[in-house]
Amino acid sequence: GHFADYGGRYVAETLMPLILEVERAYEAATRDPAFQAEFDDLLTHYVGRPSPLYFAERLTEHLGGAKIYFKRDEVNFTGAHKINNVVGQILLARRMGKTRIIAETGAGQHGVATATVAARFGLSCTVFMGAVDMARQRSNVHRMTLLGADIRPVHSGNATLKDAMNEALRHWVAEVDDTFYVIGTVAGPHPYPAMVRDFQSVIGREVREQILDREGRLPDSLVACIGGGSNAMGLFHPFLDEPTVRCRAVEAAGRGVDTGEHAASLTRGRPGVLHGNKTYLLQDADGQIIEPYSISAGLDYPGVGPEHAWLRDQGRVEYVHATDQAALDAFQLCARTEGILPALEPAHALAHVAEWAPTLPADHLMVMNLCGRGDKDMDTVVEALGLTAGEAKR
Amino acid sequence: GHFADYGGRYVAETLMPLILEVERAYEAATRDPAFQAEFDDLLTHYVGRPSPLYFAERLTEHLGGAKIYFKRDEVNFTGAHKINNVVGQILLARRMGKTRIIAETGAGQHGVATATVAARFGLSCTVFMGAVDMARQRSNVHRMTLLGADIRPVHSGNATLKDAMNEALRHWVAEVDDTFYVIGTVAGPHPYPAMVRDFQSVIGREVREQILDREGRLPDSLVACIGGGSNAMGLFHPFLDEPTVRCRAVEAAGRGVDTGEHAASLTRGRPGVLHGNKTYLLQDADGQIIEPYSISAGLDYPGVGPEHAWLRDQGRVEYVHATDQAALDAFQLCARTEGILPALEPAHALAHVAEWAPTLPADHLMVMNLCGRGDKDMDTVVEALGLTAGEAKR
Amino acid sequence: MSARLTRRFEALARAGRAGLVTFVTAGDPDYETGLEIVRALPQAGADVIELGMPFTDPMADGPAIQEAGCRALDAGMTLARVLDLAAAFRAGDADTPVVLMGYINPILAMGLETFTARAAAAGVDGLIVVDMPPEEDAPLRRAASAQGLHLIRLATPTTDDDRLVRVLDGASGFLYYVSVAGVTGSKSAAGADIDAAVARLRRQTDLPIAVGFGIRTAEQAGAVARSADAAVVGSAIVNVVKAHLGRPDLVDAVSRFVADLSAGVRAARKEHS
Amino acid sequence: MSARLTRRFEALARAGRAGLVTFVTAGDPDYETGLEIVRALPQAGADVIELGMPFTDPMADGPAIQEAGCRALDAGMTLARVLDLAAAFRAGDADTPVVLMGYINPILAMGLETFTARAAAAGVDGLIVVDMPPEEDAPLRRAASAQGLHLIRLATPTTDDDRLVRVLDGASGFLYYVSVAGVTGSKSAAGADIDAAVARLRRQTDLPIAVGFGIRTAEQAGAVARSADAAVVGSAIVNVVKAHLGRPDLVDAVSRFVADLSAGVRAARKEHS
Repeated sequence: GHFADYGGRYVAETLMPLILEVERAYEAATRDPAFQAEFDDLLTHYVGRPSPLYFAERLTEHLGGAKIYFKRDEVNFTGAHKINNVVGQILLARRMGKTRIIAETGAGQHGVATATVAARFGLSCTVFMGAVDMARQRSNVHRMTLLGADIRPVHSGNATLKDAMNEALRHWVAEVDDTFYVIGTVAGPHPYPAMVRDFQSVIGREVREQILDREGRLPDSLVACIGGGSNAMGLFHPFLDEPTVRCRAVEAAGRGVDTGEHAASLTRGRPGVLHGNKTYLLQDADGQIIEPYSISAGLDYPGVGPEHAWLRDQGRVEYVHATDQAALDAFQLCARTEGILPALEPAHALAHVAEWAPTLPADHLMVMNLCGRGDKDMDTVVEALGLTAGEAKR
Repeated sequence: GHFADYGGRYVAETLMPLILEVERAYEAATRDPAFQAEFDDLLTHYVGRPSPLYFAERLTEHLGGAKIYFKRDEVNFTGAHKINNVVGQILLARRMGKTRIIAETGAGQHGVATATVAARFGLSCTVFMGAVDMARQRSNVHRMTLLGADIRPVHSGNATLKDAMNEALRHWVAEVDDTFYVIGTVAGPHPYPAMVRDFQSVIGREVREQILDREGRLPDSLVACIGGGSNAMGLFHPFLDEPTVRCRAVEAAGRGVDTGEHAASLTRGRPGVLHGNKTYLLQDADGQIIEPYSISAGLDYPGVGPEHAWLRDQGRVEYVHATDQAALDAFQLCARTEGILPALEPAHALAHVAEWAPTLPADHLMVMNLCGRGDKDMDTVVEALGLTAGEAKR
Repeated sequence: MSARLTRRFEALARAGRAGLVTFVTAGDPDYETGLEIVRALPQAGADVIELGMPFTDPMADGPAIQEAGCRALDAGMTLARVLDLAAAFRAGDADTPVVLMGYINPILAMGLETFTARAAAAGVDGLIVVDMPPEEDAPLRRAASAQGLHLIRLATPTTDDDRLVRVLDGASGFLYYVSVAGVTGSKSAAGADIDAAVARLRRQTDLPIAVGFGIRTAEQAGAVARSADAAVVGSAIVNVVKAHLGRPDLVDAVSRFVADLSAGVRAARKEHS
Repeated sequence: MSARLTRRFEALARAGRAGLVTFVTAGDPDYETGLEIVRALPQAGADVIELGMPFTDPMADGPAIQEAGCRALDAGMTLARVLDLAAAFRAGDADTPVVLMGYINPILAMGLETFTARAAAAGVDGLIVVDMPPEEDAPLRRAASAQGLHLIRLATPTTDDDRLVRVLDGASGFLYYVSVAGVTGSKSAAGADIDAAVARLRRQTDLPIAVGFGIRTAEQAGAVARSADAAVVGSAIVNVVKAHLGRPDLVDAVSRFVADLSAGVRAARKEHS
């Protein structure tokens, strides 16, 4: 492993040479100022970073406790934090001379980001997506199609994110020569968890600078949702050495962590190996992977990045959870108090904020990662709330 | 008029006192540094400004002429330039003690922006939208619904933007006491055209600063699409006194300006009075308004802001046009070269860039306002291109 | 200035009653039927005829008059045909004042001078252009005045005393008081509010005061007629047209309804005197 | 270390022919039928039996073996039942080597020591764990070794000479050469490429070399058998299972197909000698 016993490179031998090559190339890139400069330039002018740190004034008043800031990665180009990492990995793929990009996607945000940056550099792009997710995230399927990506529907398993990742790995094994696999979260074989964390850490670095500028001190707490865990890791990582900063990551409890229909791997899972890394997994007594469930396609994954597994065991990060219903309530709370429609993923983080913030004093500074916008989830939310569009509020 | 013979306040007497009150309040606000500070703060932390100025490297190479920059107002929160103006007007409404907000919307971007900022300040919000536009911009209807807006379908006329504006004005007449009408473009009775222009001029001011920083000189040309004309006015206005900066605004030619199915009011219209102002209108010999047509809901309007009418007559801005098909081609060009899915509105601007830029030298600096993202148009474009999502590029 | 309007209001004053101003959209549902309707109005009891000039985008009108305009436009009405219709009416009725009501754009398309000249020639007496507030109507006022046409100004509940000065400066014919903030055919004002509003207006002007918007019944018309110089009914009449579209009794139905309104207006001051 | 594998490859070498390694997923389509299939394999000509341990997420397998795993899991197979099946087979066949093939997670769930001890007790001879590259397999290797189980390493077309040193360091039983970059049941490698690959591997190891992936026919098996010590056939056999699901001749059909493959392997060097 690379995070105590967690992490590692549990992949087929066919992939090992390439995985090792990715690691060497990434290490060389991190030492190359030109790489960092190109990364920064694209984040600034293409992605639109820095994303704002926004004082959620009305939400803070409504909850009546901690002072709540949103880190607004939902205003990034393409609508989520995913693109930070994609820019980094595609620059690396170019350095390695790869001409084809593949990716898996759940909610479609990582797929859209990958199709976007691949188009930006004229690279061929194939995205694997569960057939069920394709149906529930149709607008993102359209976006990828129009960006020229080849979208491969995956029908195996539950036809969701886990299955898309299986299929992407299978495809990669057959196309090792010219293909780079852009993994969307802090999971997969080493060096992916570390690499994705590094690329996403721009979130936390910006927060650090912004909150010092606004408040003159570090935040007291950070809150983020966690499926694979890249947005949480990106926010937390630059603060992990600050003992006064509490970090909480919010898993998807689906219909409840005791119902069997959830995606809370750190809350209800056990360590195991899947998708190239050792980490907490939802699995049965026989080590078979349990299909996860969440209303949020982006959290609907039975594992979690290995560094989170390590941080859990250390107790450095607290892992909590929120149900579908709590996320929907938080979605509406955010819409009505701040005019922001969060993605269902960060709506889980907000559900925890709504629970935790009122118990804290007014001088407690809390930063929540509003890591994606809700546009992709409109159909799901409208249906879940039983609304009729345009007639709901008469 | 307020722009030579154009502009004016051609409204029913019931509205006149309120219109005059809006003007007085706006003039007072512009002199109040606290108002400007609050506006700037929201644009920075809520909207995410400044929007990037992005060198479209691959598009520039592809077209082989002028050096093309995109002003990226599509990465603004809510996905278009519309929110700049909405923030300003809603701050003004609050100053005036109004508690209800109404707005018209075509593509839904202005409606979403208004529903957003109204929710942010806890104001009641009613949005008038043509029934036809509601059908073709369903995702925006969902967004407004979830933001708590009351959406009123408008069935009169062609059931598009013009009709929504009629209905909003009719509603306003009946609710003058507590209601502020947030107009979405540089049209309507004075002071709206000037006020919206001022709020949107943040676009051009940023471009000026950004291009001086990047290139050390002013741009040679500016290009923007024009329906009502707020994004064009916002880009052009801070440069109008710079004689070396050419400005071109691109109208929607629909199926062609000679087919009768278009929305090119400056190209094919004549001066007249509609919606409170005198300007160029699409009208028949009897002065009846002709229903416009464009594939883009946001350009599907038979008039144009009165200041544009004045700039046209002066020759300071050149008004050109692009067809549906040219816009669709430009949409695809932008997707494939830059990975950016533009809204169909700025796709019209890009269609002209694709035509003009190749005729210019490499040292010509061109800035195009990429004023909205294409997410709202996915269904329209997929259908127009005859694509099947997820299977198109196999 | 055209004397018909003044004469008519003087005659009403002498008779000790208020007048009934009836609005119909010219050419609704078609030119011929529309002309028949208008021709029947004086006999039915209309004291002044308001003829709506159809426009595609009538932003001050509610659904009834919007639809009437659509019917007329669909049947081929234009501003020129409206003037034809007015002239045809005038050929058979020398006394009943005719006021055109509408929006400025079709007038601009014809040209202010051409329009006012042709309107005067057609025997029109006044103009109400709802999207021309005093701030904007100077060119039209000059053109109308040159042809002896009254340009009728509107006052509303939002027109305060200061503003009323401006509204009255240049007003002629009569003052049209829009009794509610809203579009045509919407809610109705309370009788007491109308009485108070009329009293306020009379303190500042000697022009006859016609009150409109939201008057749907003979009773409501009568209530207005207690204090105002005229009650204006539009949407309610247009609704009768709509209800009888395609039926042979259309013109009769309109006449009967107007007669009913007229009775209400004529009875108003008697009841209270 | 279990001697059965070594003895079997030595016997094949003495016989001057390559062996046939047959893969089936344990318990596909159910435990009883799966056991019958496996029991019939030696008689049909299988020299070594590879038993697939079903896993929900077999990322190195193509559709045929993915589906076989689903069938087995749906029929209630677990890792413990795979070991039961192996033991049941071993009770009737003391000589044919059995190698378990699968993924590490179910093994971790049982525990490395428990699993290897129970596998050894069941008469299993070796393990192939496809998601355990040499970099990660030390704990499993120690546990397997303690129980006398071979941990079989894999080499692929992407394993260059430098890396091969690492792959071979600790390899035992035989070396499994994955002849194509891809998942099981995908494209086939050209015979000449396989000959060259085997020659390259022999320069660095004395272990028997089994070649698999993409071998579907007796002819392809024969081509591999010219240079390799064994040909591994998996997806093609599993496809026969699938094609005969619910039919009484399922076991016979698998046997006939394996007999055909075996004939191809046995004929290989004769044709060329």
